This record gives sequence, structure tokens and C-alpha cells, in this order.
Amino acid sequence: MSQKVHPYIPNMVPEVQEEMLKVIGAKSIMELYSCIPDELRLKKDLKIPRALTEYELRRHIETTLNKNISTNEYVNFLGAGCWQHFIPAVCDEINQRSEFVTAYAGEPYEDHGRFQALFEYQSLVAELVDMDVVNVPTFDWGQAAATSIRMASRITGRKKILLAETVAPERSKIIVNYGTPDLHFEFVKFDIQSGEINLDDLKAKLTEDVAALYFENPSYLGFIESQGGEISNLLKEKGVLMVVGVDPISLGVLAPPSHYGADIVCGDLQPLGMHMNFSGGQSGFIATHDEPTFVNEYPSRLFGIIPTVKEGEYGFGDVAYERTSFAHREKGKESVGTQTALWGITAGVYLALLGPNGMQEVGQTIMQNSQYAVQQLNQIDGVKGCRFNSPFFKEFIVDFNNTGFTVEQINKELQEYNIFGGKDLSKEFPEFGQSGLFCVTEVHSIEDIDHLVKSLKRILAK
Amino acid sequence: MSQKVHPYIPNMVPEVQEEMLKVIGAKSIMELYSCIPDELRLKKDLKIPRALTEYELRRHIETTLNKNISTNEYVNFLGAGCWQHFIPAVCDEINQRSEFVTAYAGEPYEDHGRFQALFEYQSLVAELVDMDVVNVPTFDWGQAAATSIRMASRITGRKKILLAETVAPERSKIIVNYGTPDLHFEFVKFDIQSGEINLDDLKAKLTEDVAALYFENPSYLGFIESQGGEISNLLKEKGVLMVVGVDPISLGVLAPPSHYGADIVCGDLQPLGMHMNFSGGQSGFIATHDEPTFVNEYPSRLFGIIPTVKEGEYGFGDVAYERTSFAHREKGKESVGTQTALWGITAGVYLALLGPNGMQEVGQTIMQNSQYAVQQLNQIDGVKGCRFNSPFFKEFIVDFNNTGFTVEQINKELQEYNIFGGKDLSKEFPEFGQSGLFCVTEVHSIEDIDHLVKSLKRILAK
Amino acid sequence: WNEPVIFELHQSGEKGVEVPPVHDKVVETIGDGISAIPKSMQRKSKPNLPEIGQARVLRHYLRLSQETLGSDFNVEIGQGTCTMKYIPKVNEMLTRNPKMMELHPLQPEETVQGMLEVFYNLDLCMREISGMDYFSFQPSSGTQALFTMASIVRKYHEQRGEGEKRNEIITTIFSHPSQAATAAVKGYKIITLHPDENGFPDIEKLKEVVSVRTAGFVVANPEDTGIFNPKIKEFTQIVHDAGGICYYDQANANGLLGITRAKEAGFDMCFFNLHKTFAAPHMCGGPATGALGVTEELKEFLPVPIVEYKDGKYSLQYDLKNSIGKVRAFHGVAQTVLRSYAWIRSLGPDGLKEVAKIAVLNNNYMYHKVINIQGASAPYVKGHRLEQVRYSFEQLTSETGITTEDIQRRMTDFGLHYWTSHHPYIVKQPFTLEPTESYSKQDLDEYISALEQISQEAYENQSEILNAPQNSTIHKLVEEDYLDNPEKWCISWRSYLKKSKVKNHV
Amino acid sequence: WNEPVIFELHQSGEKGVEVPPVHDKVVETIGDGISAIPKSMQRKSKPNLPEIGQARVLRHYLRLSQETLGSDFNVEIGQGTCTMKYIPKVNEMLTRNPKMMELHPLQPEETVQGMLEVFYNLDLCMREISGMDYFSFQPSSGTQALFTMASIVRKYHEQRGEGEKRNEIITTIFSHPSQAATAAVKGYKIITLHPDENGFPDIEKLKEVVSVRTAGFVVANPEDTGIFNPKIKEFTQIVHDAGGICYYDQANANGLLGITRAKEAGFDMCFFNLHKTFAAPHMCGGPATGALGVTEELKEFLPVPIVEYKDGKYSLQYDLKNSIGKVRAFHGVAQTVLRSYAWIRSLGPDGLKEVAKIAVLNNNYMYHKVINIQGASAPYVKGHRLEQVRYSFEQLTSETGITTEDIQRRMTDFGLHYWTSHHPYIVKQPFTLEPTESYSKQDLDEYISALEQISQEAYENQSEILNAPQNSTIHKLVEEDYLDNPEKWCISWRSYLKKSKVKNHV
Repeated sequence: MSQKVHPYIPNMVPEVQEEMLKVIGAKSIMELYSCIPDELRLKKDLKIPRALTEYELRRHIETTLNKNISTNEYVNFLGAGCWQHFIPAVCDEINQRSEFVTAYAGEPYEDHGRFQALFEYQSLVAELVDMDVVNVPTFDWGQAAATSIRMASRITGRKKILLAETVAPERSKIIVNYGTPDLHFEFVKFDIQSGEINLDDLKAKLTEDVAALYFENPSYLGFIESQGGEISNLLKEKGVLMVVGVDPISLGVLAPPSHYGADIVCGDLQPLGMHMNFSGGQSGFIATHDEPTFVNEYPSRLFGIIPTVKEGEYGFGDVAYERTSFAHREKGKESVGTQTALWGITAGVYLALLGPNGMQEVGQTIMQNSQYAVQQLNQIDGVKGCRFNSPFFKEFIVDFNNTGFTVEQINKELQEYNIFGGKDLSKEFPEFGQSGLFCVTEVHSIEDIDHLVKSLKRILAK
Repeated sequence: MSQKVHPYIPNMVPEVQEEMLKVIGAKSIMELYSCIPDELRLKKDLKIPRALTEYELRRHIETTLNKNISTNEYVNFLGAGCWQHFIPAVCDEINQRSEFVTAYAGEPYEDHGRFQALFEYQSLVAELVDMDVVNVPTFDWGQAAATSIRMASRITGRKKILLAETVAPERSKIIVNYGTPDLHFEFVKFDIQSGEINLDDLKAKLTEDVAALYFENPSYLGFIESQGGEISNLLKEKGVLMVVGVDPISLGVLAPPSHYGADIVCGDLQPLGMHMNFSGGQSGFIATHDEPTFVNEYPSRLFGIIPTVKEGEYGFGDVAYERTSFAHREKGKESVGTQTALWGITAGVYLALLGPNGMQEVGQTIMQNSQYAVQQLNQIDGVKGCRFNSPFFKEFIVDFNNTGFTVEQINKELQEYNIFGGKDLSKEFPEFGQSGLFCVTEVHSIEDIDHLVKSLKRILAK
Repeated sequence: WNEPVIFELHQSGEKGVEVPPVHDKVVETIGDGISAIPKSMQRKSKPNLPEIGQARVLRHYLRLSQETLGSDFNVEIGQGTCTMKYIPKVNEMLTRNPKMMELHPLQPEETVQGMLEVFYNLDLCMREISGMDYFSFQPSSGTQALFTMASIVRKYHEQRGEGEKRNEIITTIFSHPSQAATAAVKGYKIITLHPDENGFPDIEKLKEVVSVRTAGFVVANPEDTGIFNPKIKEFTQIVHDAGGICYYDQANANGLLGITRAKEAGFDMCFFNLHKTFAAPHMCGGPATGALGVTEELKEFLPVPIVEYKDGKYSLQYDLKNSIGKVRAFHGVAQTVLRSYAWIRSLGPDGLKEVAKIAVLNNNYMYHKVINIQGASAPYVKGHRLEQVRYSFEQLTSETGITTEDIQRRMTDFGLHYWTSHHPYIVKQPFTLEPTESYSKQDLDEYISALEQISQEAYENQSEILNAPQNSTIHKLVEEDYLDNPEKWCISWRSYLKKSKVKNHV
Repeated sequence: WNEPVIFELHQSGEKGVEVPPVHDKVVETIGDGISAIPKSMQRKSKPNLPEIGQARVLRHYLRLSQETLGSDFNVEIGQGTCTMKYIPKVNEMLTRNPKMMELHPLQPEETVQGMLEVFYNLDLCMREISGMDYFSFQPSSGTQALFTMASIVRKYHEQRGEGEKRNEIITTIFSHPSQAATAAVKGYKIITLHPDENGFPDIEKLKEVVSVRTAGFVVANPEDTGIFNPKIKEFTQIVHDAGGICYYDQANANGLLGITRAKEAGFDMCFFNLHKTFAAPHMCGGPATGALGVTEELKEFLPVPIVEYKDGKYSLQYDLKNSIGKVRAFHGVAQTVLRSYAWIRSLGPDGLKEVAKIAVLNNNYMYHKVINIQGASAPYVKGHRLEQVRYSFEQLTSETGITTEDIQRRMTDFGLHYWTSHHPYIVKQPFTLEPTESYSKQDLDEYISALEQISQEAYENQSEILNAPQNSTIHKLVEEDYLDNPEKWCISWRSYLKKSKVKNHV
């Protein structure tokens, strides 16, 4: 290797190096490191396997990945924060374009296309949530929720945050980690029959020092929180902001939170065109109304549309850049950096392809398929297709308590039938006993669902 | 469907249709078909399965293709005109670029990139074969050979063609089909020990009415024809042109035919960066010296470099366009049309990536790996690793006559070991009895070869 | 970008990619491998290819790609006759499946059942669409399909002992040049019919030329003019009566899907370009497929193998009694077969008919708009156009001196293609537009308004046209005799270096 | 292209894609599905998204892609500190494997062994490169890694009962703004050290500020100036002595691979941006990964899960005693982990060291060329630069009035990026160049000569600069207060329509 020129490193050519060293006035490259004291120099070689040529690398990685079984091979009922949906080929084509893959932080001139694509993404999601401001995407739902909550605290000047107890536990962890030590969190109980927020408990906890209530709709557990309007009224009385997390693919059929009083909406873009990628497809968004008190509290970049010297031409730039930590370091609003811009562009492509009708259709199909699944599951002895009596979207808790099996056992057996069963909830929500959170979307054919039901019947008949 | 608007057909929108029909002055679209007499109208619906949505289509096609077993899954020793080689990822990136995939026959202005890429392809292959003229690619080796031969006939004004008997039988069929009824073909015998051309037989058949001799080097049967110089001398005496078919991936180590007197060189570009694609990767090329008598006989397009009004800028255009059937229909040279331009561009990328050293290395590795395979095969009782005593490139005839098994049986058994054995030659070349044409390239690891040898040992020990 | 020619990027020592290495044990056992080659056959010095790092090679070709105007990027209706339609991305993704890319054509049939199923299913669809009885996907372009059909015509007559006698093939002037050219390759004398004053193929002229020497008749319908010949059945009847074979150039059948078929018009063979009507991409000019269909009677002449289906198993049938042999290696361009099959499945029977109807609607809309542009016309019969039209700027040229080639150069500035037409220019100052079903009214209006603007420029302000292109990647070409003078043409970089060196020394 | 905003492409009735249909039997059984939603929660009218055919959507976004200057397309050394290096295409292809794209993060461990193996192997490589003992790949950018490290610092001190007391984190002004910003989010008071006159972090100042309130010290080395602080070990010692944690911003470690490590310099934690040093692409700004390494002592604080290996089986370990919990959903950005692992494997130990050496060679070559450009300089100590340099055009500005922003606009005309620097502009009229190992001498010379030409223009012919960009996709922006005035800013198209309507009515 030390002799060979690597294809990725053109200037390993010795003659070229010599020429360059001459310009520099150095004898060797190592001389350029003279500023590093000897005691800091690494004396040994790195213990890393030898270099592979491209073909060897390909074979090595493919062999390794072949040890995985993908959701193309098994029928998958896992959701719980990362979901399997239909992904239009055009989404992949665009996000695999070399230009978008390798661009970064160029200026509005040379990266005009990137700016426009992200502005359009903002605009498309704005329609979906029916609000005027959407940010350049953040990391994921959890972090978007954390930031939404911090924004609410800055806006209200208050430090206490209420979280619905049904908020996804993993997201709660992120929220709390991002919120502390500044903020204090308290959980609001839920109704064990419906999953919805217990309004009495909410009222009791709604003190004057509460900045915001955060809940999710559709919730982590799948049910639809239908008390949006009432909750909003309660909050308004106390000057508390309502922050709602939402699965955007539900918004063709479900009312967007802005319609029932949300001040800040957040969620995950992954359902809108991102492959699951073992969780690499997550991407968070935040939306608010166009009020300066809100806009000025975003830490993220916000692209705005502006004119150019040519009549009728659009240009783009950073709105209220002075907010950001790029402009003012620790004095900026939280922090900003590389997040998930490519997924924002992709979500834009997805929304542009589906349009108003497609978004409604996909939402409806999910409602239909998931209700069908519950109905079929109900016909299995000892299984309750849905633990809650409330309506649900895409996900639902299947109750196995009367089967004599644990979810773990059932899921293990389902693998024999090439099925990934739902997420075992017995640790996160012990109050549900042996229950699993199953996810059914538009990608599940009737055959897939029937296969699940048949397989469960066989397993439970043992 | 008749109600729905298909994503591929925007103007199915009824309101838009109405507007357009108004401009046309027609009441319905079917009115526009009034020029087709009723008796020609199709009265029934096409019996074609119902339309699938994108997701259904994807699942349908993937399920269908999953019935295949690819050469990624089995170790493959098939060659015989379509070969498995290492394909740099950059080749795929370029030939999957939307611009190149969907471009066609634009002008030198808007398709400057396409013209330049193809001119560069011509130039790079020109270096490989060490000749000054290369065409925009044709269909495949067989058709390139057929055209080379027709060119030779037009140049010499003669009608008789000699073919080496070792020319790939399938290619011979193409050559003869393209040549008849204009040309007459005769086969020249080969030496049964070496595969090389029988010079005595050649001399006997070299009459004054012969336009050209066509042979392949390395040959279809893998051996290297080493009598190039002598053959050339014999031909020159009679004013006969020498047309040589060549596997271009051999030319880093083998002398290009121009070095031993070839007038026209042809071959297949598939080894230079094309996936096998069940034979969709084939692509022919033709090369000659830069003599007007030759250049004017090409039927294909030839791109040339020319200046533009801006100093130092390059432009490109069609050289001697008047030759072609585009210009003069049946008076043009044969015919030209869509052939395999994208593979030409890809081969250019491949050569640019490998460079002189890479081409030599890949040739050498193939020589080494294939010789190693023969040597190991020789150690199996009853198996002769290579039927010929002459040197070979990439392919070789494995002789199973003394094993008591047919090639068919052996190949069938090899599948149990996840191996595709070599091509059964017993029908094409009955003189070799039960022999198979095996192919070993740079993609075969030593483990692959040892696995073949071990598997054969087990099979033959039964 | 102003990309140099790739050889100019050479830097000795750089490397674009590493090839798979040889194993040490192989080297120990075998040595350098090269010494086995007879001295006379060893390459003496390495090929004079450039040495360039991977990133630079990639950058070069990516830039060239951006300088290429694919149909994905523009309102691609200027390449008339080529049926530039939307190429669905999902089909492209499907062709990148290793279960297709990495198949060897000689694998045992039981390991390629999925692929054979795709071939066979597409065959079934094509039969429905054409009325023919069997299809071969071996021909890899329209030209090769025409050649194959000419070969079948010859074999057919040879089988009947009329091979020598029947030595003429009849075609028409508004058909693709390859019809005539391929028949000539197959040894036929070409008889070309010119149209009547309305642009229809002239049935009287056909009657005059058919005879016992007639081997075949090949025609497109509609021809490049977009005019459908309503008497086509009489034409085929006349030829059949004379003992000839009728074959149909349906390279572009885009206006006819589900409307009318080769069978009912009396043809014995036809072919479809999968890269036109059936939405396989053009890929800068191939690889492609000319799917060739024949009647039961001509099946035995098809090139081998064809795919058959029996007892739940697909197989490759090599045993056709009078097969013409082969026209292309192995099975044809499998990716394209897959793409077109996927396309048909995504449309279904109703969708295919909508394709035809909207293609005709779009074309007639354009027709009514374009003939109203000052200086433009559509020669021959009024109306009667199906999926495309050959227009003429003859009037514009005579009134302003601006030619169709000038307009072509200027259209580049609008980011649009504009193709004149095949030679010879029977229609003077021609241009051929084919809007297909893929473009919306808004798209068509964009194209039309570009033509309108240029027409206006021709009459009012020619400098914009004469200085075109102004927005292109390169400036106006200096053609002179650089392309036709053997002293000056340079068909490779090495040739350019030699010739420019000579020039510089003079 | 002059692409409209996507909403302007709307044509009622058009459709971009069809979603998978619901099965008839499901409809029979369930009905419309929507009525199950309480009335108050049903969406009353469809979202106001545009309706556009598939081809037009594709064309729109493809054109926008061409209007974006990815690092594949230019000599990308103008975005200093970002380590824009060659993104190997083979790695991109590998990430498109369905065995990776279509994995759900909660699948049983035995069905994702290959993926976990990749995580674990990359962990092993990172340990070697840094000297740290365990890595987490959950943080999905440098900023998030910094936040995670600040969280660990807090948890660490809390565990020791010093959570309240230790409320200060020390950083330097030439480090990335996120160092300060994330620590502030975690509730810390920020103390920022300014450099000494040679540009080195000032050890005396450090001594002044450390105290019992010091929770941690975070720094990059080299900082954005490219200057390596040789006393770094003394720095970490001072902080350790005061009871603080030292964490190392190695977002960009490109000049150091195999040369020097976090461990030997005395750090307790460090992170690497996989999308910088380890050749994962930037993707317009993520998704990305900030691989976070800690010493054995801090392992228990890492976010969960981490990957462990035992008895031939990889598993996800959720059980860390004092884990800070989570910073991101599930496991992080798996694609990026795969890419960086592939990159390391394609280089091997020697190759990694060559990366560092050539990055430093390239940078020093540029340094010597750039400081000779009229009006340019590199403030602070002469030499001592590793992989990047923060330059200044202060002299040029004072002599010609041309600012670094003007130059930025003009560089666009050369198809090149040019980034000024993070705020505040401690170095006046700054620009930061980082050539990495990916560019050849020829590439560097191209970039340098563009700078030289612009400098010359500044002194001789400013109109070229003042009118820039001239070659860009768009013209000069009219900024005024469009971006900062709430009455005028438009952060979405609907907002633009509302506000421009108001304007038009006035």
C-alpha cells in the first residue's frame, strides 16, 4: 500500500508530492507534522484490517448484510416509531441524485436547487399541517418534540412541562434529556379504556407555571385522541401552549392539530417516503403559525423566498438568521447543525406526488386495513384485536393475556411463519400485561393480514 | 380506470380534454380516429391483466424475479460470449444517470455531453486496440463481426469470406445471416491439439476472390492464436483483409490485432463494465486505421471533434454522415439506428478508471486465476483441465471424457454445490466429446476455484 | 462546465480503481501468468490510456451527463417519430435487481424461471396488442427487427423455391430509412412508393409495381407524416395476391394501442420498438428491443430461441424448423423486456387505450396550434393526423431566409429538442413533432410558445436566431469541412493529436 | 432552468402516483374506514397540496438537482471545516441493498446480525483510531454528539453529587459554535477562551478560568484556524486537576488519522463526524452521524443501546447503569455507519494514514500559494497548519473595498464554493479552505487560480465582481429586509401568497 496510489487519494503519486513539497519548502510530509509533540505521536500502526479493493469490499459487505432478514422477506407488523410504507420510486431517484447526496452548505447561488427544494418541502408540509411556518428538518420526532417544548418554554417564560403518559417512552427519554436541567416534567395520566388523556388529572396539574402540554395524536399506542378541542380550551385558560406530535401520514384523514388548537406541531417525516434503514430514515419537523414570537424561537434554519434583480425570478435565503447558534453561538436559540435535510427534500417529493387525493387515500387505506386486521384478530380465541375501545390509526394494541402465551413466545413462533410480530409492550406498559403493538399500513395486502391471523391461530392452538 | 387519471397520462383530466377538443374542434377523442375504417377497428378489449399500482407492480415483479438464482448466489463458471467481471460502481452511477438513460438523438448543442462521452469512448477503445478509428457501438460482437466482414467485401470488391472453424457458432449464425445472400462463406480447419488455424487449409482456400479471413483471438474456445503474423503475411499476398474479433479485456496483456496485421478489429464491450443482464449487456465495436477507404465503409455513426466559434472549445459532430442510411436510405452503407450507445459510454468510463495499469493487471489476474484453475482441475482423476496444449485466456475446455460422466450430468450435480459449471460443448463441438467450456476471471477468488475442484472430486467419486 | 477531453486529465501515477487482486497462493503456484503467452502475442507496451483518480473520472462524466438533455429534463416532443414518453422510474429501479442484472444467459432454465416468465408474459401481451401469434425479443432495435423480417421474407421464399425469383421489396418514402436499408442488406432491390397529393401512399402506384418479383412489402402506418392510410387492407391484399409477404413497421404504434391491429390490416409480421411505444428508455441510442411478431405460419422462421410454457415450466425452444438462425447474441436485451412488461402491467388494457387516445389528442391539439404559427404548415391532407405530424417551415424560409436548421439551433436556447426530419426532405424545411401521451397541456403550450416566439423573431429580429445558441453548453460549431475531409476529420483523440500536430507544423 | 415553485405546477385532476389499493373484501368487511374517526377529528377538507403528473414532478426535482452544486461536481475545498472529500460511489451502492434499507430497528436481533456486525466492527475501528474504549453511533451529527457529551458531563457530575456546583464549560472561540450552544442547552454557563497572538489557545487564560465550577472543557484541535495546539496535553491535565471532564471535538480529524489520538492527549471523550473525516456524504445537511467515543470509565453514561459481541452473536445492550437515556430514536443513522465502515475497509491502516498525510500536504501547498495572492493573508503563527487554514482578505478589503462576501458571490461564476467562516469574524474578512486528501494538485491549482483572478479583478476591474453572479442559475438576490422583517418574510408558499396579495392590494 505505501507504494501504491489509492484511487481515492490522487496526490499519493510521489512525483507530484515532491513538486508540492518543493513549493512548501519541506523535505517530507512528516515534517509538516513537526508541530505535534513527540509524546502525542502514535508510535504503532492502527490495528485495522488490511485494505480491500472495491470488488472485495463489495463481496465482504454483501456477505455481511446477507445475514440480515429484511421486511421484504418477512411480513412485518412492527411500527412503534418507524414504519413500513409505500415509497414511490421517484423519491428514491431524487434522493439518490449525486447532486443532492453530496451537496452541503453552499450559498443560494450555486445551491439554488437545494434551497428551493427545501423551501418547497416547508411549504408542502405547511399545507399538510395547515400552518404557515415549517422548519428545515431536525433529527427525528423525539428531538423535534424536545425543541418544540423548549420553544414553548422560551415563549411563555415558564419551566414546567406536562407530558401525556402515553407519549412514546423512547421519545420521552429524548425530550427529558434535551429539557433538563432547564425544564421540569410531569406526566398526565391516561384513561385505561381509551388511552385518551384523563382530563381531571390534566386540570389538576395545569398550574400557572406550566409552559406546555405535549401529547401525540395519533398516539404512540395507536389510538386517536379525540378531546383536542377541550384540551385546547383548558390550556388557553392558563396561557399554556399546546404542543402536539403527529404522524404526518395520518393527516389526509385526521384533522391536523392546528384545527383543534395546537400552537406547535411536530412529528416524524419518515412515513413520507423514507426507507426504514434500521432507523436511519427518521427525520423531525416543527410547525407553527407565522408569529414573530414563535418564529424567533426556532433554533433551526428557516428558508424564505425573496426576489432577485431579475423580475419574476425567485431566490431563497435564511429567515431571521440572527436567531441561530451559527450567528451567536451559545446566545443563539439552542443549536443548529447538520440534521436531516435530504429527508426533507424527499418528503417534499412524496407530498408533491401524492397530492391531496393521494394523502387522503393512503390515510383511508391504512384505516381500513388496520381495522380489518383488528376484526380478524378478534376472531381468534383468547385474542383481543384491540385493547382500547377508542378508534385508532395504523397501530393498535393486541391483547394476548388470555392466550396463556407471552408476547415474546408468540413473536418467536411467528418468525417460523416469516412474520415479524408487533412490539412487545410488556416492559414499557406493564399495565397491559402481555400485549403487543401491531402496525398495519397500506403495504399490507389482505393476504398478509390473513397469513398473520392463520399463523396465530396455529401457534395458539398448540 | 376509465374514470381515474393515470399518473403517466396527465391529460386524462376530463376538463383539460374538453378544452383541447374545443381548440381542435372535435366532440370526442374517438372522432379523431375517424380516418380509421370501421373494419380495422378493434372491437374487443385487450385481454391483458388489470393495471397494477406502483407498489403492487413492484411486489409482482420482485416476486417473479425471486424465482431466479443469480451469479451472486452461485459461483459461476459460464462464459462463452457473456462474462462475469468486476464492475466499478462508478460505471453504474454514470449509466444510471437520468440524463444518459433518457437522452436519445439530440443535437450537438443540447446533447454536448453525450457526443463528448461517445467521442471519448471511441478514443479510449482506439488506444486499447491501437488503431485510429472506432465507431459508435453496434449491437454485439456477432453483428460487429458481420459488418466488419461486409465492410471488407465492399473495400475489396470480393464476395468470398473465410471463417475460422473455431469462431463461436452462435456468432457464425449472425455473420452468415447478415452476409447472405451477398457473400459466400467457407470455414478454415483448426489444429485439434492447439485449436489454432490450420495454415495448410488456409493456404488452400486463399483464392483471389476472397475478401477477408475472420478469426477470433482469444478464441471462443479460449486458446490464443499465436500465428497472427504468419496469417497476415499469407493474406497480404492475396490482397485479402484480415478481420479479427477480440475480447477487449485481454488487451492489457495480449497484443492487439493491429500489431499482427489486422485491418479490421471487432469485439464485444460487455466485459468493460457491463452487467451480464441475461445477455442485455452485449455491445459491439469495430475499429480500423484512419484510411478513407475504410472510414467510408462504416455504416455506423462516427463522432469527430471540431472547433467552435470560441477559441479552445471543443465541439463534436458526425464524420462523413453521407455514408449512412440516415442520409441515403438503401444507398447508404448497410443500416444504422439505435444500437448500444449507453454501453459505449460505460466502456469509456471503465477504461478511464482502469487506465493502462489496471488493464494490464486485470489481464494478468485473469491469466493467473485461469491457469491456476486448470492446474487444480488437472489433479482430479480423469479430468483434463485444458483440452488444448496452447496457452489460453480466461476460458478453457475441460475434458471429462475419462470420467464416465456427461457434462450435462456433472453440471446438474454442480448445482447442488451452488455452482454453475461451464458450457456443455458436446453439441457445438462433438469432436471434443464430453467437454465443457469453463470461464475463470478476476472475480473468482481462490476459494471459488478450490470449491469447484472439491465439488467435482466429490461428484466424480460417486 | 467546460470539460476537457478525458485524455487531458491524465496524471501519471493516478489510479481510478483497483482491480481484484490475485491471491498469493495463485502467484506461488502459477507465477506471473503472462509468460505463458507466446512472445509474439504479448502486448509490448501498455495501452496509452489516461491515468486519473476516481473522483476526477466521476466528476468528468457527471458533468457530461448534466450537459446532456435527457427526456426526463425537457418537454421532449421535438424528436418526432421517436415516441419520447415518460420513462417510469419504478421500472428503472426494477431493472437494478441483481436477480436480473447478474444472470448469465446460459444458466440452466430452472434457475431463470422468473426471467423466462417475464419474456413469456410480455409475449402474451404483445400477441393481444398486435393479433400476431408469436414474438421474438432478440432483435435489439427497430432496424434489427426490420433486418430480421427481411431475412424471414427471404427464407420464406427460399423454402418455396422462389428465393431467386422474388428479389424486390416495396416500401414508401415516408417510412423509416432502415426499411429500405435493411432489405437492401438482405440483397433486395428496393422499390419506393411516393405519396399521392394528399400524402397517402398511392394504391395505384402499388398496383403498378407488384409482380412475381415482389418478395415483400414493408410500410409504417401512420407514416412519419402522422397520416393513417385507410386503405391499408387493400394494400396488403394486393401484395398477398402477388405472393408477397407484408410486414408492418410499428416501431411507433403509440396512437393505435387497443384501437387497431396488424392482424386485421392483413400483415404477416410486425414489430414494436419497446423503447418507443412501450416506454423503455432510449439510453443515448440503445440498448433497445424491436419486438418481432409473426403469424403462426411464419413461426418456424423466427430466430432462436423463443420462450415456451408447458406444465408450469418455462423453457427455451431452439428447435424451429426453418429458423433464420440468430440476429443477436443469446436472448436479446432482457432489461428492456422487463421494463416494457412492467409498463404494460402498470397500465392494463384500459390504460393502454388511454395512451393511444391521449397521444392522438395531444398531437391534434398541437397540430391546430402549430399550423397557425406564421410561416408554418403541415403539407398534404388537412387533418387525418394520429400521433405525430411532419410540419414544414417552407413558407417561413422563403419569406425570411431562416431555415429549419436555424430554428433547431435556436430551440436549444429554450432547453428544447427540435428534430428536422429524416432525409430526403420530401417535405421542405421539415420538422416533426410527436407529443405522446406523457405531456400535459401546459407542457404543449410551452413548446408551442417557443416556436411562436422564434417565428416572430424570424420575421422581426433575426439576430437572436442567427447567434443561437446563446444559452447552450457550447458555442456555435465551426463545421467547414472538419467532418468530411479525411485530412481533417478526427474520429479519436489520438487522431486529433496527430492531425493538429501536422497542422501546427505547417 | 427557471423552475416555478412546485405549487405553480398544479393542474386539478392530475396525479403523481397511485397508492396501493384497498382490497374489495376489506371494504366489504370494514366500510370506508373513516367513519370510525370521531367527527371532531376528521379532516374537513383535503390538504391544499398541488396535483401534478409524475413526469412533471420528476422533471421539477431533477432540474432542481442540477441547480445544486454537490461535491461530486466541483473542486470542493471552499467549505472549510466541513471536510468535503470524495464520496465513493461503491459505498452509495452498498447502502441501497434492501438487506439494509428495509430493516426495521426493532427486528429480533438474530435477524439483523449482519447490521449489528457492521456497527460493532466500526466500533472496533474507531477505538483504534481514537484510543477510546466504546463508541455510540446514536448521535446523528456533530452537534448532537456535542450535546450528548455535555449530557454525559452533567450526568457524571450529578452521579458524584457535584451536579449543581459544576456549572461551567470552557470552550474556545475558534471551535465550532455548537460546542458552546449545546453546552448551554444542557444548562451550562459558557466560558470562551480567545487565542494568544499566535493563534494558539491561551494556556494562561485557561488557568485563570478553571475552578471547582468547571464541569468540562471542550475543544477542537486543530481548531478552525488549522493550527494544532501542541500543549493540548497540558490543557487536559489542568482541567482534570480541577475535576473537569475533557471532551474533544474531532468532527474533523482528517489530518490526524494514525498520527495522534484523543487518548494520548488526555481526553475522556471524543467524537468523529462520519460525514466529514469518514466519507459519508453530507446529503444537503444530513442525515449524518457523530460517532461518540468514551473511555471505559464513562461507558456507563452512554445512550442506549450499544452493540456488544459475545459467543459469536451480536446483541443490543440496553443495560447501562447511568445511561443518559437517548438522544435519538433507535440506533442512529445506519446507512452512514455502513458507509464509513466500508470506507475504512477500503483504505486499511496505511491508507488512513495516507489520508491524513495528503490532507496536510494539500493544505500546506494551498497555504503557500494563497498567502502569496495579493490582499490575502493567514493571520497568526506562520506555518503550523494541518488540514485547513482560516485566511483573511482584510488587506484586500481595505485596499479595494471588495469584501469576502463579494468574492463568495464571484466564486460562484467559477462553479466553485467559497465559504466565509462562522461568526463572529474574529479573523476579519475571513475565508476557510480545506482541500482534504481527495483533490489533485491540478484541482488545487484550479481553485487557487480562480482566487488569483478575482484578486486581480478586485484591484483592476471590479465590475466583474460587483455584477456577480453572472453564470449562476439565478441572478443577484434582493435581500433588503425580506428575510428579517416579519411583515415580509415568507417561510412557506402559502405565506408568500398571503403577503404578496396584501402588498398588491396596497
